[in-house]
Amino acid sequence: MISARRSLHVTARAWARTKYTKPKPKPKARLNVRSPMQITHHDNNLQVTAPIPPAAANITTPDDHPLWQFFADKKYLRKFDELDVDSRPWTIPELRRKSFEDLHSLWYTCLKERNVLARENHLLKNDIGSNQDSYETVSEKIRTTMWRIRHVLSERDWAFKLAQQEFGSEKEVFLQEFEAEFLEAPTAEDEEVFEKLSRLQYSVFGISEYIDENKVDRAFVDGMKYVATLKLKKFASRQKEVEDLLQQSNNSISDAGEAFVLFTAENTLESVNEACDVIKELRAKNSSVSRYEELEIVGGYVKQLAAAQDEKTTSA
Amino acid sequence: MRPSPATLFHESPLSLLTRPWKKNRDGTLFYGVSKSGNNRTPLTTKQGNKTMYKGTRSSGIGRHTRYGGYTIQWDKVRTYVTPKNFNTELKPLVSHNLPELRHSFSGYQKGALDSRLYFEKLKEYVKNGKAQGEATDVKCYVERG
Amino acid sequence: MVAPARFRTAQWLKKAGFAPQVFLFRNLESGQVIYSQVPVFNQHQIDALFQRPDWANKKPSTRRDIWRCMAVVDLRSYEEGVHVYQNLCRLRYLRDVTQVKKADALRKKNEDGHVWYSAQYRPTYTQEAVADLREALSKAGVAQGQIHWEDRWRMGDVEKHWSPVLPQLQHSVISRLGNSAREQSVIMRELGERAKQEFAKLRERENAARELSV
Amino acid sequence: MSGYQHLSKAGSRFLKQVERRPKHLVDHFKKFEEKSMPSFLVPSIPRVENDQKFQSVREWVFMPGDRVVITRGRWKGQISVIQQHDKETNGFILDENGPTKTVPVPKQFWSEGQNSHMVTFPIAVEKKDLKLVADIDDPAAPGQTKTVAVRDIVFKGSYFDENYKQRMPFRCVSGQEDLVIPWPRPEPKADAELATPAEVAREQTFWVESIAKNPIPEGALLTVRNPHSKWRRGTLSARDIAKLVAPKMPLTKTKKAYIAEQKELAAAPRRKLTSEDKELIGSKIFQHLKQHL
Repeated sequence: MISARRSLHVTARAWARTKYTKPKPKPKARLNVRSPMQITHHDNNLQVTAPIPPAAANITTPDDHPLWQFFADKKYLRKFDELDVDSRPWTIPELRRKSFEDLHSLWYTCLKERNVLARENHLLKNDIGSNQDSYETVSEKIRTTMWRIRHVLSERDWAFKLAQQEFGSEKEVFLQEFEAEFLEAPTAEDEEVFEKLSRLQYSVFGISEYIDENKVDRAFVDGMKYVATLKLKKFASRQKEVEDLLQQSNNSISDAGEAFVLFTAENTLESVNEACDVIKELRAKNSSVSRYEELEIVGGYVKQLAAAQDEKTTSA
Repeated sequence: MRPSPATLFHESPLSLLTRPWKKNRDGTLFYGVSKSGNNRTPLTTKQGNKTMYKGTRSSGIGRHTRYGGYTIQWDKVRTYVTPKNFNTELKPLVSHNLPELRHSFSGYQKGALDSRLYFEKLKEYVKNGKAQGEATDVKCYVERG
Repeated sequence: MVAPARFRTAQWLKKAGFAPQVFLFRNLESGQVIYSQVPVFNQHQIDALFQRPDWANKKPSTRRDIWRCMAVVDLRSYEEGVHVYQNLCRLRYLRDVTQVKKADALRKKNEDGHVWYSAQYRPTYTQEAVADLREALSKAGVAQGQIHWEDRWRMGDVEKHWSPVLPQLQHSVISRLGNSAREQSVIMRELGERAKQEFAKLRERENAARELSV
Repeated sequence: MSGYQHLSKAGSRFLKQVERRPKHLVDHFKKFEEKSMPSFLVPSIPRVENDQKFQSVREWVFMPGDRVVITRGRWKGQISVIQQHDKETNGFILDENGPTKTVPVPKQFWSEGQNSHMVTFPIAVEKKDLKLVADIDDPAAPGQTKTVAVRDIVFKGSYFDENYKQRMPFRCVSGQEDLVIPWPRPEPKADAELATPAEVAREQTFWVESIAKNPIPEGALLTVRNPHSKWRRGTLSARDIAKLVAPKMPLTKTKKAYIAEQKELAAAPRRKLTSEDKELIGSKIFQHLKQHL
């Protein structure tokens, strides 16, 4: 339905217009015309031209580009006679003699070489369409090396764990044997013997020569006491005061503080003597470390010592 | 006309060259054994019904969030640790001019895992430190393990 | 930043704070190229630039991760920029609609007679865009200007293709230090800022010259 | 041509099935293979299966560099030197004095510089058709040597060979076992590209250093061994065993009574045979025999 109002509005005008009614005159051209916002237009002489191919010559590849690690001698594909067919994989006994770091490096070297070979093999099979297995044979040899590395590491771990389990009963004998040998050695061999001692403290108690590498635990404290006692025993035969102290302390050092003093003392008669004096002072003061707080206190000492050493090295 | 001698028929160069009579579609000679294959191969990721999941062993490093995001859990992401002191002298294979080393474990029942052997080695280490073993000599081919 | 949904005039661009630049984006999947007046694009441009889609030239989606900036053209004035953009769009129209046969004859074909492709990728589209850019610049009478390419490879042989036609045009490469794909918007904004400064300097110099001459 | 077979193991099970041919079809396949194979690819002696290929020196008997005489066929009596082993056929390929064959080769297999279809190949000879040739001291003319062919060879003992870098058996003449024919010296070859130099390979860098600290960093162990492997079974504790073993069933009343009775019987003192009992038994038997005999 058309609304009455609107229809009247339109129709009234329509009815009013006849062919004699004059059209309205055109408005005059305005003077203040705004210039058009858009003045440019595309050119009409545009031509469709041939595509411009990219140029590889524009790019220079640096010699140390990481992707070169996937190529042997920067060659696209090695020829079969350039491949290494004579060499053999590493044997397990040979790998057993290599440190973890070496085995780790060797693993990565193998992995990189296998990447190169896999790339070449893929090109050969996929691009050239050959069914030669030359690259794969070399790759398999390297794979043999790789599983052997894993085997050796696993074996090393098992051997360590089994030995650790059985060491409980062997430990006493082991240490006694060492002690006998250690005390028997003449004064001339002191340096050598103390090197042995430092190896022993790592091998049995896990105490590293470098103080900041250590983590203070029960084994560390026990080892420290053992080493302190051994040191006292070693120098007891040479100086009366040291022997006295040894006898006073019942032939073994059981206080962690005293042990730490002796442990950190240098392996000479004078410094051990000094350490003995310090211990005597401590005893006079009646200050001792309780067995329950040993670990924390020794941990604190070790930290202090490490910090002091750090300062020394940085200042030097 | 005399027939060609039957004995020489198969020996003529032409017949020898065209001996396999099976041909590929484009007319070149087919030297293989069989032209038919089989389709009984393992399923791919695209096959199977809706319950079939066959991953690529590459995902599962995080969780999907609501709204379609994904949070990566970095402890699940593979990390490759390279050695600190990379020994570049070691190559993947060993020279063929070096005899293969063998280890003998006579007297040690469990071989390389024997604890007595371990203690023995430990004692040697304490005594001698890092001394080169017998097999460091290139000519040695048997060593105690 | 939201891309304008229609054509923008030089004045608008100036007022809105854009630099006198033209942007080219390429599709990583298919190799198709979008031209834009601003450093972003939207469906409007895709509709305008792909007027005859078919199986070999599908209308691409606006997925942001598959579009990468291919080139940024710095021009000396906003009018030039708009002109070059118009030329580029017109050339695309010529290739797709009016002169299909001529454009098709120039393309590399595979053994089946189709435009050469590998999976979804047709390298010819990107190469055509480079050729069109050269044509658009030369016909618009742009003597000086600078093109920032995404890499050296894409521009083609400068001696052979660019120097004879546009000897004074400068080519440079957008820095690819760091994760340039992720930082693309930042890099483009920086380029825009630099272009605006250049433009301001140029205006100053022109004004100074005019004053001197007056 | 594009292949991705080397990247995936898809279908490898079935390829293995194809390779494992049923026994009754082996001959059939062989015949078909011979028929379809172009003559230049057909070996002069039959190919051998993988498990029958020679592996050790003892099986090969002759090594490259040995002088041998051919004892059968067209080249009978010819002395030549072994160039290489043909591992496909367990045969020996000899130098230019050995047997050859001339066959046509289609153009697609031509090598560079070839301009004729006919090509001459050396062909492999079987072990049984060869005899070793050696120079031994001539008993007739002392101080001089004579060349002989050895009919049979036996292996005795072994030694470490510096040339082969491995243990090799002594190669003796059968029947005169003090006569040892030395192995030929292989041509020395320099180390190849991927080979670690001998000194570096043999340098010791690991020592058992500690029983308190693991020689392997903890983080590395996970890549060496999978602790959650399905093949790795834990050890059973006494508690686990108790849980797994079925409990003993309680005894029924009858059984209990029976066991108690048995115990009582066992506990009761045993009757001993006294002399009176023996007397009684003796008399009973006597009575019985008396009645019946």
